[in-house]
Amino acid sequence: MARIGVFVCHCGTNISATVDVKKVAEIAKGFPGVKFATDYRYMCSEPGQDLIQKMVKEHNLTRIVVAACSPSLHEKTFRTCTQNAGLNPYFFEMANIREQCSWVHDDREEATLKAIDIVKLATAKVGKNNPLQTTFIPVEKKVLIIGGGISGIQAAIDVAFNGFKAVIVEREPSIGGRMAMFDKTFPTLDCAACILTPKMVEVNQSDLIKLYTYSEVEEVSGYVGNFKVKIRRKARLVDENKCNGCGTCWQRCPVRLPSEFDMNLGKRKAIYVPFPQAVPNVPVIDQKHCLYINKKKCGICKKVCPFEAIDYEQEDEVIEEQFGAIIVATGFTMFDHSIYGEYGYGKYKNVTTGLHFERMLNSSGPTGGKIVRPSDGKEAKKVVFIQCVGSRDEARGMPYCSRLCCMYTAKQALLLKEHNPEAEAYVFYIDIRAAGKNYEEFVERVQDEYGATYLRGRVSKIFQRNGRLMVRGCDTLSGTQIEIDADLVVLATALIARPDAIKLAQMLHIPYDQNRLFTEAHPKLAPVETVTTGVFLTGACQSPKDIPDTVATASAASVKACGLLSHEKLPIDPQIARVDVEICSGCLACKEVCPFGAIEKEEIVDRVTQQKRWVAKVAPSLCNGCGACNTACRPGAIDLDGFTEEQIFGQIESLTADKGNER
Amino acid sequence: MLEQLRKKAKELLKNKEVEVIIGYQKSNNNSFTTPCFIESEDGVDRLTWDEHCVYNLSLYLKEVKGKVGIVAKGCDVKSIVALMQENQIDRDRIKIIALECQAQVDQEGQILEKCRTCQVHIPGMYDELVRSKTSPSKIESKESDKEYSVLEELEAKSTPERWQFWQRQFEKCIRCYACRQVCPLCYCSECISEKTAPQWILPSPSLKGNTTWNIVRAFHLAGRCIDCGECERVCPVNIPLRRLNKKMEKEIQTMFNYVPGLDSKKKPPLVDFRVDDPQEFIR
Amino acid sequence: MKCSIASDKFRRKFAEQIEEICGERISLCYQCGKCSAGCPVAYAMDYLPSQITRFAQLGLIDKVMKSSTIWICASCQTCSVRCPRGIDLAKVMDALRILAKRKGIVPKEQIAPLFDGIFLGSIEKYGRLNELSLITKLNMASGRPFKDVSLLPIMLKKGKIKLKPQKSNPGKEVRYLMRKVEKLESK
Amino acid sequence: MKRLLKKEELNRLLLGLMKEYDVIAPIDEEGLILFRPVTKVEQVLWDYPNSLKPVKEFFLPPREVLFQFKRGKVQPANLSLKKRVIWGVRPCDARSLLLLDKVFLDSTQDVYYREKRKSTLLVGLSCNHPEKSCFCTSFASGPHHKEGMDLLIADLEEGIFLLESNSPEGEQLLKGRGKEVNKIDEKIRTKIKEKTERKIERKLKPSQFLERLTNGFDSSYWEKASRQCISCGICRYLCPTCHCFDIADEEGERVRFWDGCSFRNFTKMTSGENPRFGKRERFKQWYYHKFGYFKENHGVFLCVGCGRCLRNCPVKIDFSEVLQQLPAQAQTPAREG
Repeated sequence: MARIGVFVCHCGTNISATVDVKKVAEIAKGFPGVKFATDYRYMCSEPGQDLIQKMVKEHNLTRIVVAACSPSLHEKTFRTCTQNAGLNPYFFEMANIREQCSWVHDDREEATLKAIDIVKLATAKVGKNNPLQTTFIPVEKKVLIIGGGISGIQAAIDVAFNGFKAVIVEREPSIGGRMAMFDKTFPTLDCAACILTPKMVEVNQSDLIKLYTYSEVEEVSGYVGNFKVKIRRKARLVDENKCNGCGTCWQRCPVRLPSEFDMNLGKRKAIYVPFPQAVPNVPVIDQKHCLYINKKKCGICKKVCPFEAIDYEQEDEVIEEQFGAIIVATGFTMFDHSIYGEYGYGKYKNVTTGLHFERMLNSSGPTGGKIVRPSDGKEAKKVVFIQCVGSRDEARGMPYCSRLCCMYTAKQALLLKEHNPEAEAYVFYIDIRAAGKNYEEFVERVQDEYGATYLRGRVSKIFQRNGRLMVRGCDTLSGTQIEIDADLVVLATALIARPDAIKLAQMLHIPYDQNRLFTEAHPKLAPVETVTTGVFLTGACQSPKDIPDTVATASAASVKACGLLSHEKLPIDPQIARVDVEICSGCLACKEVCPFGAIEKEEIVDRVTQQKRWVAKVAPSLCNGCGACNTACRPGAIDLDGFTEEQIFGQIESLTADKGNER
Repeated sequence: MLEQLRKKAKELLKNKEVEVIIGYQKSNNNSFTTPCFIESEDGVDRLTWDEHCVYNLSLYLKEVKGKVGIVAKGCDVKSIVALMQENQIDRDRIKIIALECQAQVDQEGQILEKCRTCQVHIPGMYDELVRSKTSPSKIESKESDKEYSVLEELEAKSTPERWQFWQRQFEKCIRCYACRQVCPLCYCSECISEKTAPQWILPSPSLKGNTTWNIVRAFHLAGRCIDCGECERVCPVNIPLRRLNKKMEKEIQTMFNYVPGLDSKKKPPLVDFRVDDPQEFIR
Repeated sequence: MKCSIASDKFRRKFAEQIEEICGERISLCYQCGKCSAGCPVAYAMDYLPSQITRFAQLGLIDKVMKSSTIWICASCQTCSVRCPRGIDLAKVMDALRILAKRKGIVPKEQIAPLFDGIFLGSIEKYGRLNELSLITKLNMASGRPFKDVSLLPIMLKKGKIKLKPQKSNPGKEVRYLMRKVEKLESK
Repeated sequence: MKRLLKKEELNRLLLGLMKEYDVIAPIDEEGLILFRPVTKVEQVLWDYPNSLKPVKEFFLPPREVLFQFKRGKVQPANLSLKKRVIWGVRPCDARSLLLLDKVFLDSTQDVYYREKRKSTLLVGLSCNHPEKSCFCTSFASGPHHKEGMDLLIADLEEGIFLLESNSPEGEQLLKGRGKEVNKIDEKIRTKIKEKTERKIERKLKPSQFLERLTNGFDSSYWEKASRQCISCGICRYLCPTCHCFDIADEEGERVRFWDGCSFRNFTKMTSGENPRFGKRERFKQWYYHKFGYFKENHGVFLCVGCGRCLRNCPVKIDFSEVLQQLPAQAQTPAREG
């Protein structure tokens, strides 16, 4: 029979102001198995913990109940305390009489009665607790980084700096991501390529970093320390080992196509590298448009290649590798603003987006750094920027603020003026959100020094009058409706999750929110972790982030990943699901409902019939102890250690036993 | 049809495609049938087929090892599909000799309730199909539209009335577990009703225990029951169990547009999660 | 209310004019509204001081010039002291008044411009202010001849008002200064 | 004592009993023929095939509270029972009680059973229309046997009933009722009895059972015989002689309730060991208990031939045939069963 000690905390006056803690302790003395009960001002304090340990010795206690705050705050504290008292740490239960009682009630008498019931439940449970042991799993010392933008690049560099191996899987033919498309970066106006390419080169040259470009993650199984990942290496039709990027092939390729990298403002060939600084500097053949692949004509690239690197027969290859941790750095995509018919996108060539404008600003871009009207290629002098296109719009767009549009619009307005001091910049905004180091100053400079006209209000309509774009908006500060005839309109479209984000989330067993953005384990205290141990988030796949924030989360995620990898073995929480194979009928409903992919099929030999049969098996390192399998199991073959059916039944019985026999 | 059936069964045994065939044979007093297990070609003549072949033989699939042939009606094939979905049988070791079935009758010769709204007179999955030459239709096809008409009377009752109705039914239950034992989908090696630590369901035939048992069983079959109606047929105290399962089937069809036993590739909705699942019930 | 904002060039010119007169840059204003919030005479204005600044930023000269605000402003400098962007708004108001006057946009119903004229006339004539003539002229011109008559005996008795104008010796110098300003202005 | 009663007189006898006793009689309850407490003569069925459930449920109830407990305090069950009459018991069921007596009263007496037995009078009704599944004549019983009853009513048809007492209590009931029985009446009765017995076509030869069982314990015959069985409890629960039970604590009550050897957990032990895990062993056990062990221990077969097991089997297993087909010799069994 367990000898239970109950310790009721005042939490200063947090609890004691509403709950009669002395009475709770007094009544707890009468609960079955309780040998000692007392109250104390701060149980979590050192004297409080000493008291517990002293009483364990004095009264020979074998189980501890602390009635205090939420277990999410101090369960760990008291488990350790229990362990230090010489008991199994899982011989401890916490009764939450603060968050679930004193803080939410004001009737002292009723609250005290409720607190008594909460303590009663905890004592009933702790009496049936089993001693649980922490187990350990080995760690594969390699990190998978999904996405090769600035986020993935920085993460890889940091992982490598810590002496661990990293693998970047990038979907596009080159790493670099969105940042490679930018001209300059705010607020310092550094050239984006100048600060990005050294990092790209570093990644390429590092012995510890492996690049899989033009590749995609296809399947993820396993668990922290031991992820098994299948990666599809799409056929480039160019042998990476032979090609030295001389460029003969793409110079001679006869097929001209709109360049995705240049936002279709420029052209590329059917065999191409997306941009001059691409890493690796190896072209890919666009199989959809290649004349040889489609019509068996041409074949020029193969003929002219001095290194015989062209291989039309190359096929997709699926490789499998093992990783200890995964960093998700898949970034974002742009909101499709064609839903705003009033902005005339698609109808008017001169209505573009920030990314188009960015390419135009770039001196190595399709216009050679000239700001032109896509309609006729003439210089654009009057440019209207519209912010919050798809952001902060619950009706048709995303409810959130995309966070960087204010800044890049200011930057673009500034650069417009630098390119052509005669040009005029008008910015329609709702609020200016320039919360960053030197950001506010930057926006002020743009207005004050560069004379960009900021108009507070949304644009209602863009239409054409006498061959010019008319932008009709409102300046709410002056209370006037405003019409501006513009050469060019630049929409600051919202940053949104990639369309296949959910697929990846399900593959990795990480949650995502209603906007398909990946959810961190805790918004404040675990901002780069996910609920799946060993999977970390960085960059805009989690929420819109600018470059400094992205780089910061990349470093944070890599530190977390390296932290895991620095252990030879990882401890796992023993409060997880357990399958009783004697009862399991192998229907694997549990496997279907497990959000963490922690259940797999296992073949066993039945003890009684001596025949082989399938049963469910829990991977301890993946299980989070959520209990979904528990409820899906019809015969009740799955139990959750720390929350066993016996414990829960014990709790229910403790509450119903004395409440009269209503049968 | 019988000739065809025996011929196909013989071939399967002869070619060693199966080791045993589960089928129907005449029972001792000849007016009914009983399940039989045939292991040799000369036993094939015992096979029979008429309107008394009510049994859902897929029940035996799990316990018969090795390569097995099974004589199955449309409704029985649905349970084979469900068993495949739930990892219980390996399709590769099973040969389905499917029979076109117009309707089955009860001991009094009345057409069974489930057959009146049957939608699978010709089974949806098979290796061999035995069809009748004439295809005489005993059933007005229109009736299949009224699949849930059996529920109308109950659904018209108020909640307390319905509760009273079921309490009266469950009171009769003697806990012989024939419903469970005859159900092809009640395959758990240990039933939740047998669990003693803790005890979820009171084991004795008290009203409380009976109610829990019958309702828990209905919940465990929700989204899985293929409506073979065997539980109701075998119940010695005539509890209308099919209505319970049918109601679950209807709710799930309305909510998830899913009918069990039709597609072995589909996931049953209660072990599947999708973002667009209806969630009104937790609001 | 619908109007197109003035062209970029025009706005820039207007802002430059203001800066030239008073040295303040209205483009600095970010419309926090602290000036309007603290203005003791805001209740009497048709537009708030911050609105005037915004109109000025957008080059809506008509609105600025025709507003009562610039004339009601008492130059108490509360706004100037409090502006987080360091704009001396009282100076801007001065500048706007000057510009208005130059353009001849002086609303008849406003007393302030009248006062200014009579005040300056008195200085020019006497080298310093003659209170009695100022009050008489102002009240006559604004159509309220008997406005302060009841105060006259008390003020006379206390020596606050003298019947005879007091002349300042360096009246010549004052006149010289005023000519010079006029010369500069007309440039 | 034998008396001849007309229907009305019989009804009057029943009505009289209702005043003094709790009367339990067969009624039609929503299509099920069941023995239930009755208060009106009209409710009682006269011409019915045997009831769905045997009368054992009134002596060994499906659920019986042995005692109650709460926080260490034990409250024994109330054993005192009002005097009751079970009316219309068929001879097979009456005989089953004699067999149960051997279990519950012979050596250690089961007080719960004993008290119920003591306070119950059995008024039987002989059987004129046996069912196809009946085989009572094969097991020392018959449609007109009075064994185990206090009083047996024989339906001589045309509204005349011959009542025969079989105990002092039964005699007491008959006193002063109807008229004397003469030889012609006796003759009519014998004729009806013989006619009924002839109707029972199912004839078994139990004399060989014991030997066959001894030889056939390991026979693979059982594998095949049990194949169709779905291991439900219908045959066990509806059998008038099956008497296995389980005991459990349910919410402050210790209860005894029916259990059957067809269930897999019947012999499961705490350790997880289960000597009769397989279907074949469980199926076989029933026969060994009824026709082997019981015969060895008590000299009689534990079967009265009521045919309920046959009638109610969900898969139409012919239980009466299973032992007939058990090979006499221990060697290879018939090819297919």
